[in-house]
Amino acid sequence: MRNAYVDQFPTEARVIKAAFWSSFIALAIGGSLGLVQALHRTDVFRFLESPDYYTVLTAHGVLLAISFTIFFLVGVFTWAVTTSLDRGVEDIRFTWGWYAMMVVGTVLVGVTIFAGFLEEPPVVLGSELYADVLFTFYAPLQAHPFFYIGLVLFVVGSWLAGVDWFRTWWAWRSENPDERIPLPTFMVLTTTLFWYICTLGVALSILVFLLPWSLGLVDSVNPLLTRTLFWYFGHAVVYFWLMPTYILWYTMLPKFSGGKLFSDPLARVVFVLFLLLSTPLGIHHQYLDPGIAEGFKFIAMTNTMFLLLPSLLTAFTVVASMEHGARQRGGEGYVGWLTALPWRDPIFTGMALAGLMFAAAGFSGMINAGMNINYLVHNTWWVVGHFHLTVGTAVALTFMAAAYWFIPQLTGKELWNRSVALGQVLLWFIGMTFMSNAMHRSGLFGMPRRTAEPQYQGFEFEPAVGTVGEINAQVALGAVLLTVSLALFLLNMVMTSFNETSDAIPDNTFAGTLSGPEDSPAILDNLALWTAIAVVLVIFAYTLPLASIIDGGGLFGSGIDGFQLGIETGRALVLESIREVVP
Amino acid sequence: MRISKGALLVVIAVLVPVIVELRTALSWFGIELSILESLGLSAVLILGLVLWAVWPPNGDAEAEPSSSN
Amino acid sequence: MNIHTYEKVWLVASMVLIVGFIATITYGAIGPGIAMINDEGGDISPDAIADDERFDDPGVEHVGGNEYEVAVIAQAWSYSPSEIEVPANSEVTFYVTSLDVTHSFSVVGTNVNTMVVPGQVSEMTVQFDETGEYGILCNEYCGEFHHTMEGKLNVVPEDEFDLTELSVEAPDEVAAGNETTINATVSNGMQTDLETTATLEIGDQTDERDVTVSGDSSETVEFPVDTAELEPGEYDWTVTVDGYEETGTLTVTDATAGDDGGSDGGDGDA
Amino acid sequence: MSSQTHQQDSGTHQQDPEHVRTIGHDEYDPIGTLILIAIYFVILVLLWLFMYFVEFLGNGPTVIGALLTVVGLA
Repeated sequence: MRNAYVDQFPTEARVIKAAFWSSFIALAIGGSLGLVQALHRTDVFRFLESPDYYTVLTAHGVLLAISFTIFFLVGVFTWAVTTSLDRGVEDIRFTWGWYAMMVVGTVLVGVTIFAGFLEEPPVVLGSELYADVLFTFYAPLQAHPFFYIGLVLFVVGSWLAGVDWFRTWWAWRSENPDERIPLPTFMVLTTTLFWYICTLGVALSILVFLLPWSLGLVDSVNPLLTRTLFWYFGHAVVYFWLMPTYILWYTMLPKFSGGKLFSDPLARVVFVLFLLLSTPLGIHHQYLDPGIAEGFKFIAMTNTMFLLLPSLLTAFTVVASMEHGARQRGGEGYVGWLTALPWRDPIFTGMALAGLMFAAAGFSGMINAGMNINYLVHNTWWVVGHFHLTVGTAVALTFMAAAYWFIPQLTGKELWNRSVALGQVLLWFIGMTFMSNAMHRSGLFGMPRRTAEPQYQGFEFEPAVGTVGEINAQVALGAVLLTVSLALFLLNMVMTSFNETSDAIPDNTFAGTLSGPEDSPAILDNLALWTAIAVVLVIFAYTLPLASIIDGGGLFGSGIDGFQLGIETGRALVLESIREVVP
Repeated sequence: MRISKGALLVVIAVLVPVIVELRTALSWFGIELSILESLGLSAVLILGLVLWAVWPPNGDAEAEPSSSN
Repeated sequence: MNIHTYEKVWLVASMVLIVGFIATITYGAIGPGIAMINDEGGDISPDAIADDERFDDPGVEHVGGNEYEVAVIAQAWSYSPSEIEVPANSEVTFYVTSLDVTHSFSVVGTNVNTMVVPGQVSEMTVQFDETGEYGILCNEYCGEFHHTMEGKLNVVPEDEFDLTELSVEAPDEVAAGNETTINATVSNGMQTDLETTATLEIGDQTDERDVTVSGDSSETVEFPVDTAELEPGEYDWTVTVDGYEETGTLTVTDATAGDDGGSDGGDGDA
Repeated sequence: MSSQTHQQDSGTHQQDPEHVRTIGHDEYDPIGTLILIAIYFVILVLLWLFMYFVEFLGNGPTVIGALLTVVGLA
């Protein structure tokens, strides 16, 4: 008797499948744009005008960092809650409702961004569709109101998803008043709580300042304030998309390794730490911003550094769980047990390699967290190398590997080709090694991020080792390998959906634990307490900086007009400006 | 086979960052490898690895003791 | 709670790592004295940049001793000034602000790097011990031609550096036989006195005058030009001060042709 | 205890065929993990020192504080 997820929760399986496919579509578009960028920047192949590069870059950032990750996340979280509580959602129409809201938001944002390719974008609400403002939409760069409205819809959709998970848990709790929260649900709930805390910042930034400003209701904003509110959200969001990865590493990877999760209590501690510390550290993205005192930056650094702790603990727990599996599979020796792991399994191998890359990302993240060393790496390609290891590999590769398990669970169809899947995850790992390594290295000699043509007229970059040409070649090679890997992944997904349903689908289970919840203090499950402490920490970290920013520049700034640089500005002006720079 | 085919593939994949970084690391000791040289080096390393992996475990006394068997 | 011994060891090691990182950063702030960009630059409305005394005349200013101030205005897609020159062994404080969107001011290959947010002034002090030529680039996206935004920073040897400016006022034409003057104004941006020589060359004549310009002021040197020795025609002149050069052309017109030619025209060959 | 049953499932009847022994909490000694993580620790420390003292401090000029000026003048 088959007992896959689709057999247990057929209605929920359809929503999750829809969320996953939304995520894959975002990945397909966003990922292909990545190749365009890599080839353009390195001057290997340019078929776009450089101004259009920024349209591509905006779409790449938004589709991958927001749509791909969060659509997959809501799928994983819905799976985790329903599976671990062993009950469906309270009202499936509500579930479809938040999913639809997120789709509408994404489409609105996507259309506004891609209008950037048109010679004459359509005029809506009195202005042309425009959103060449990148993923961070720093004012005074001003997007069309649709861009902001779309983002708000997407985020509110994710809030409602959180409500859905909480409702399911509340219903379960009233029937099981004395039980510990099952680990996967615990992880989902803590993550959702810090998502509520952190998205408040960006919601405020958009609804109070940027949207009225783009509609012409107010005529100025304080760029430092909206920027600070963005980063109040902007770092926590990286933990938001990292958490489903952690959930998969904690609750699935031990099972795929053939073992059990090493410690349930420490897993809970880790997620509590993320709830507490994810938000009050966003200022570490603003180490080089004027208008923020050094003391506030130092506090943000301390919080950031202490947030290394849950990730370092995760490294231990996850590796120990894998080792447990390896030894149960007959592994021996100090390191020889590694060979006993199921390396032929693309799901295991993908997740394990993603974890390995995350260890490397941990190191570059430690550099990024350091306050004064930020002068070296800020806004260079180093940072891009870093987050292609985190969201681009730890998260994306884990998601792709997990999809090889989830899609059969959700459809009852067997994976089309496991060997192709294994090749795909390996190719991603190799491609990312080349690309990210070169990005990190070039950041150290000052190569900037976010630029269409990092080839300057007045000076040359001076790498300590090798040449800029080699760096470019590595990036281009890496990007091509990644694109091939992405294509193989999508092929596998599409072909799988053409398969017949099969009875050989494994049961829908997650990993058991060596040291279970009975070993962990009950206070860990007191979500209200941890949320209260998290809010207090946020108030400590942000009240004074925000007060001083508002005190200095005013709530709405003064005389800050919106800019859409390039649309109105004629070529003549541009050339003049270039000539000024290059004597 | 001393290790599974999957494991061999993974080891080769993990070798890639090692080789890429080795070039940078060596240059700090004054050893500058050209791209061709590092390609050659990686070919030798991978070939060695494959040979080690497919060698019959009990056939060669000199070979490293296999950990899986 | 049941924590494995190894995990306790790792917990302690992790804390050591974290505290060690924070300690290293603190050392950097105290030992080598690395300071972060902070709120000391103050606020400024983009509309008021031209009225601000730091930015009304962007560029390098001498404060005294080996201290200099450089005001830079960033805008899409250039810096003004686009080329900055400072001496080695100097301590330079940069003030950077933006007229439009967010930019950065990043000196390539160094740790001199700041965001430039409209409404704010980024203030940073840098010690330049050695000479060098650096590129400056904007590493924050600022519109369609963001990638063209660049500048230069040249750190020149101390003895080659000055803030001397030369401007020359000279008539375009003069009637032969009349006297005129070419006025060279030497301004000294340094706080110290400048002792130098101004030289005028016109035709085959050379006139040299010593001039002393006190700190942060200017002096005008008058070079009388006696056209008695010049035939009518065009004469190129050059004023040089400390390697700065201004050139122009003086036309000596025939006195008889002119309507006011009172004196006899020298050789009187016309 | 619905979740418990799920967890038990994974441990019992859905074992993969290469499962050769069951190791409980008390017998399990994650020495391999300790070794790997110790190597990671050493790499982190060495790379941090290299990045901070060679790459960063060697990449001068660097922004210094007004504080230093005051000290210098005093």
